[in-house]
Amino acid sequence: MDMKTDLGRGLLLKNPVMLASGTAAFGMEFEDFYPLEKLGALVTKGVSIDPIEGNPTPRIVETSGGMINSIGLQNPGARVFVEELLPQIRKHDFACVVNVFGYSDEGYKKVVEFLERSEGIDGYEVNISCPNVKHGGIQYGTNPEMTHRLVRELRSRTNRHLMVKLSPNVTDIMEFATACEEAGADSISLVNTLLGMAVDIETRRPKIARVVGGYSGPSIKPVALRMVYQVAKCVSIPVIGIGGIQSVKDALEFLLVGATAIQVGTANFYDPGIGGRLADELIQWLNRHGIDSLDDWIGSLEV
Amino acid sequence: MDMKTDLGRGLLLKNPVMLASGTAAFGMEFEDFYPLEKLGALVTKGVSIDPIEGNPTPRIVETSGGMINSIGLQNPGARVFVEELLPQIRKHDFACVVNVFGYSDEGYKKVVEFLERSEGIDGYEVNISCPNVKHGGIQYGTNPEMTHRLVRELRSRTNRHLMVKLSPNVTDIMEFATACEEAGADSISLVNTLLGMAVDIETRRPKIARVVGGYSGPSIKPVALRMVYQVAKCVSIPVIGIGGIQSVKDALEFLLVGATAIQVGTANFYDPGIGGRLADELIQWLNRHGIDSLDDWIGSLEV
Amino acid sequence: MKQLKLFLKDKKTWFDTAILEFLTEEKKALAVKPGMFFMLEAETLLKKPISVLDVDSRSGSLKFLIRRIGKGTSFLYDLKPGAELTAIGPSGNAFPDPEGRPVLLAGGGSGIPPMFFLSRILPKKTFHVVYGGQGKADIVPLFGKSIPHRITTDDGSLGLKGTVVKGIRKIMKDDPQFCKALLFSCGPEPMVKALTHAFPELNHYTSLERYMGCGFGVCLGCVVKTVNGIKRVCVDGPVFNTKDLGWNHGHED
Amino acid sequence: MKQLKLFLKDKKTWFDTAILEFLTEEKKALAVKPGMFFMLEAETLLKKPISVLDVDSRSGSLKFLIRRIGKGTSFLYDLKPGAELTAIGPSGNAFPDPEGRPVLLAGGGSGIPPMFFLSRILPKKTFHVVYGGQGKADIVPLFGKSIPHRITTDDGSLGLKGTVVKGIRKIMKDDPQFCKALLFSCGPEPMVKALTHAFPELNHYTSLERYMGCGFGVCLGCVVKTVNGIKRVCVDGPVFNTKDLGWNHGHED
Ligand SMILES: Cc1cc2nc3c(=O)[nH]c(=O)nc-3n(C[C@H](O)[C@H](O)[C@H](O)COP(=O)(O)OP(=O)(O)OC[C@H]3O[C@@H](n4cnc5c(N)ncnc54)[C@H](O)[C@@H]3O)c2cc1C
Ligand SMILES: Cc1cc2nc3c(=O)[nH]c(=O)nc-3n(C[C@H](O)[C@H](O)[C@H](O)COP(=O)(O)OP(=O)(O)OC[C@H]3O[C@@H](n4cnc5c(N)ncnc54)[C@H](O)[C@@H]3O)c2cc1C
Ligand SMILES: Cc1cc2nc3c(=O)[nH]c(=O)nc-3n(C[C@H](O)[C@H](O)[C@H](O)COP(=O)(O)O)c2cc1C
Ligand SMILES: Cc1cc2nc3c(=O)[nH]c(=O)nc-3n(C[C@H](O)[C@H](O)[C@H](O)COP(=O)(O)O)c2cc1C
Ligand code: FES
Ligand code: FES
Repeated sequence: MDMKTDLGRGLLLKNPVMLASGTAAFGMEFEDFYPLEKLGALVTKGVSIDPIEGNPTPRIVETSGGMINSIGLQNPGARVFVEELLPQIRKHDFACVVNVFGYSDEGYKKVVEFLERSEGIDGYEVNISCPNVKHGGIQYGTNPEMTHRLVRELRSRTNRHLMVKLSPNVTDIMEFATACEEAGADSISLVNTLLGMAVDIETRRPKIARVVGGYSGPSIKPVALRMVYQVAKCVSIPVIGIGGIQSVKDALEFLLVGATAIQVGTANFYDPGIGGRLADELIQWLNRHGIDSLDDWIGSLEV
Repeated sequence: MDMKTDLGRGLLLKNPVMLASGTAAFGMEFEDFYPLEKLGALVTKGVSIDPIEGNPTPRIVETSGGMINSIGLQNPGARVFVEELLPQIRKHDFACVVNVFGYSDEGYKKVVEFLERSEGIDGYEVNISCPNVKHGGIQYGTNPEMTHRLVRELRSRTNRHLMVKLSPNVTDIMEFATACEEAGADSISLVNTLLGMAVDIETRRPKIARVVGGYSGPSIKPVALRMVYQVAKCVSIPVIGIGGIQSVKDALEFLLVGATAIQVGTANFYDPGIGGRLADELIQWLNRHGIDSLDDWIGSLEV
Repeated sequence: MKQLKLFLKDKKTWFDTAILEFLTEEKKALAVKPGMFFMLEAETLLKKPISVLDVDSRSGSLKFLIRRIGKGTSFLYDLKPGAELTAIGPSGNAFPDPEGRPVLLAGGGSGIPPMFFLSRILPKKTFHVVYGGQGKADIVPLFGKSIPHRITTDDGSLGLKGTVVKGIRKIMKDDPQFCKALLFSCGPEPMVKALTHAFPELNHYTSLERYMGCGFGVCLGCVVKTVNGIKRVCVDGPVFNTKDLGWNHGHED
Repeated sequence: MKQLKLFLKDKKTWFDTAILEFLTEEKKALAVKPGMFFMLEAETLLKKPISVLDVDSRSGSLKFLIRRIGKGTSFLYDLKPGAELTAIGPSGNAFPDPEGRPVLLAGGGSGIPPMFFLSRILPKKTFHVVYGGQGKADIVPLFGKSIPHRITTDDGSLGLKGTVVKGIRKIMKDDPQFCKALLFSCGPEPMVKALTHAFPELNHYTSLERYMGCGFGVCLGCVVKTVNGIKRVCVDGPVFNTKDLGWNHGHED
């Protein structure tokens, strides 16, 4: 069974299973659960040029069928990433996509320029959609012109694969996808978290310190699937499906509506073995259904 | 316990529990489950000037923690509503809010003008947010200028309570709320359904005939709660909270973040007694917690 | 229509099918007729429509036949005696009373419950059951020898090899009173359509299946086009005369 | 760290608290130390962090004490012997080895498990337990007579009336070796802060609680500010020396 999937500009994955940014840290913790080589790719926790402390706790709360987080992009900064974490990641044979983040065009450019100097990075995922940062960040993902400008700037700075991660908190996701494609993105990943909120009626207080946070998990799958379907129809670059994937069935659904690869997010927390298992189960399922290659499955929805 | 809640312009509810449009038909079916008098208000299924047949089946599918529907605004039209259904509704003592819908400004104006000639309607809920109609409909709820224009037009045609129901499928919900307030709406209800999709990997087909539909139920509550919170902070007219309410706890959460009343939607399907029960349980809960009136609870979140 | 509690008294299984016997004291629930159904709690968000297989109002017993095909029906299949369920019902119209006329009862797979229920109350000798399935495992041994019935299986592993259409032809041949019988059917749509096609001359009532949101008429999820306009399968049906159905008039559904 | 199956062998309850004894053959799980915890499946989406109460590596038994306060802990409380659970662990560092020095073990409510575990392995006479709760129902009869322990309750319904602080003062008075003991604590944050405040001179390790997303270090949901930067409670803790914690240095958490 040919499970290889080509995201373009040299990012050829051995299979379509990726771990989503912020739900797998820098990968190492999963070694206890399966050989990391099973993965198509790991997307790192978001990396910014300078370290970020993140938001106060509580940062996480479970809701019906999902969770809300407000981590606030805590990360050790690009230097520590390159010096201490990247060498660890590079011991393993899978594609390493670095999720990057800045508070301004300047911030994004800086982190990409800095990372360009290091070997062993297979591509960038540009997070223009994180809802958890107070000053800046969010407006990129909700403004198509800013998105276009930023992607063009980054495109001119790297020959590595450039994936742009979209926010679902917009009226028209296709507008953003088109802006990214036109500005030179190699692929589009979606969705990031929905903006959500939870409150405690006993204490009369919000359940997370920053009041509003990012909603993820099985509950967001219908919305994510719809957006991936819409985007896959309207752009010609590869689309990576994210949102509530917790089983091989879920992964197959995203691939069916047109995703070239998928990312597992929240499910890593409650089922840390899922990444390795999905890689196997996809092959088994396609085999059992007489489908010869992953490519035959991708986008084969009949409407 | 004073459970009365004032939505403005004469729409004074005996309690804050309403049944949401499209999830309670015209109310009669619930008589078997509880005395309809227990309700604060009923919002009817969307009524248009002419009858609408609606979409092909399957129109409904369950997903994790929610459901997707694509009914397509099936309704018998304003004439049949006024002649056959309204008299039935008026046998009961609760506020009757008529959900109205048109494919264009003209359509909305016509249905309101037609309904203005009948007694026994306590207010209108203007559905500018239904995702299930192919030609038109959706662009109102995702375009603040069109929303403003439509609401102004309707405002000049009625002295009855004018509630506008917002779509959650937008980048900035507050922009729409403000447009409605400025155009003369008396209250704002939100949210309508999220756009979602479900597919069947065995048949490789969408699970609902129209491919994309409206996602509702417990899973959308965090998104709805966030939007109600945002809107209640930014407008000074009453806000009605809708989205995934299935228990007294859920209802209290919406009221806590600033809703003046709430609507129960999908839960009516699997727990038809909920409307009557909530009215009782709200009183009991507030009593048990030493809260003297509903007003003391509404918007009392500490952030 | 009621929201009521059911208590599982007994369960029997046959391959992927379970027969559940519940107890209830709710009078309205026990006044149920063949073709009616309940919405049963099934650990899913929405309740699941399941036809009544049999009722005994004296002992307060309600029986259902469940074929496990997904999440909800698997939950019901796995229930253990002692379990308590919430249900909504009884919903739906019922098959009309044949008033003594001969009637053919054609049930396919999990469409057999209303036919079994009818066979328990119709006068002997006025009816004949045809029970079809793909193979032996689909045919639950429901009918005793005293009930005139024919089994058909696609693979011939039990009864006549073929579909219910073949079964009916056979019955008609053996007993000509059934050549002009009423036809009552319940089963997969292709089966029902095949019956309409094969016996256009018969007065044919069928119980339709639709994905249901509520089961009591408010969601409009379960509609079907008929010559009398759009109808809700849950409350205007599930039993329709096939001559009224849209599919006989060029509609998709 | 492993994803493993646990089999419920036995359960005992005491008011709102249950003691669950599971069986496992997983070596890594049985090598657990006091202060470590497992993430237990609890019918919720996210697994729930629960400290180990006791372990017997020969019989393959792992014990937990569960206080039901919400959805997940109620599910665990209601489990019946024979149930099978998925767990992730063992997670976390452990309390340091006192190496024979005297140590005070202060546990409040559902914070008692690491203290009980310690009392099972520390040399006799080197430690004294203080077990605090609001009332009698919070105090599970865990400790036999041979284990030196003091019970305190806010309402005086069992043991000393007062908090664990009072209990410790009493122990210090009775046995001066504890005046310079190590202090190990686990319980509600107000209790731990009161201890830090009352005994600033003691070398005090505490096990922190945070809402946890993963329990193995990847989500960054469970962080705490320390003098050495931001740490994850699940893998860098849960045991911290209180002098390193942000709250001693003006931070919110
Ligand atoms: C009036 C009525 C009476 C019924 N009586 C019985 C009965 O007596 N015994 C019995 O076993 N079943 C009966 N059914 C069918 C039963 O309701 C469905 O099998 C059940 O709802 C499936 O739920 P699930 O959660 O197990 O499957 P899901 O997980 O929801 O679905 C599994 C698969 O079945 C398909 N499916 C689900 N529901 C339907 C449907 N209504 N029609 C066609 N395909 C569907 C889905 O698309 C999916 O492919 C009846 C249905 C109706 C409408
Ligand atoms: C390292 C560690 C070890 C633990 N060991 C044990 C143990 O041995 N025995 C035991 O009974 N419990 C223990 N707990 C606490 C236990 O994990 C929580 O009680 C449990 O997660 C609550 O889940 P729930 O679904 O029952 O409650 P929920 O329904 O999630 O919440 C109920 C209420 O409790 C609050 N709450 C939930 N989790 C926490 C938390 N972690 N901190 C503070 N408030 C919270 C919620 O905000 C809510 O108000 C431990 C926690 C940690 C972090
Ligand atoms: C705790 C947490 C932290 C996250 N951090 C990041 C991040 O740093 N950068 C990013 O692009 N997305 C981040 N995400 C979003 C996920 O990568 C993913 O897009 C989202 O959770 C939806 O997928 P899921 O439903 O499978 O979790 C985070 C998600 C969670 C739950
Ligand atoms: C089957 C169905 C039909 C609906 N029809 C309408 C409608 O006609 N007009 C309208 O404004 N909203 C309609 N809605 C939206 C609901 O009123 C409500 O806004 C939405 O379902 C979210 O609430 P819930 O999560 O409690 O269901 C419909 C929802 C469902 C599930
Ligand atoms: S199932 Fe809701 S109207 Fe029929
Ligand atoms: S709980 Fe996820 S990092 Fe600690």
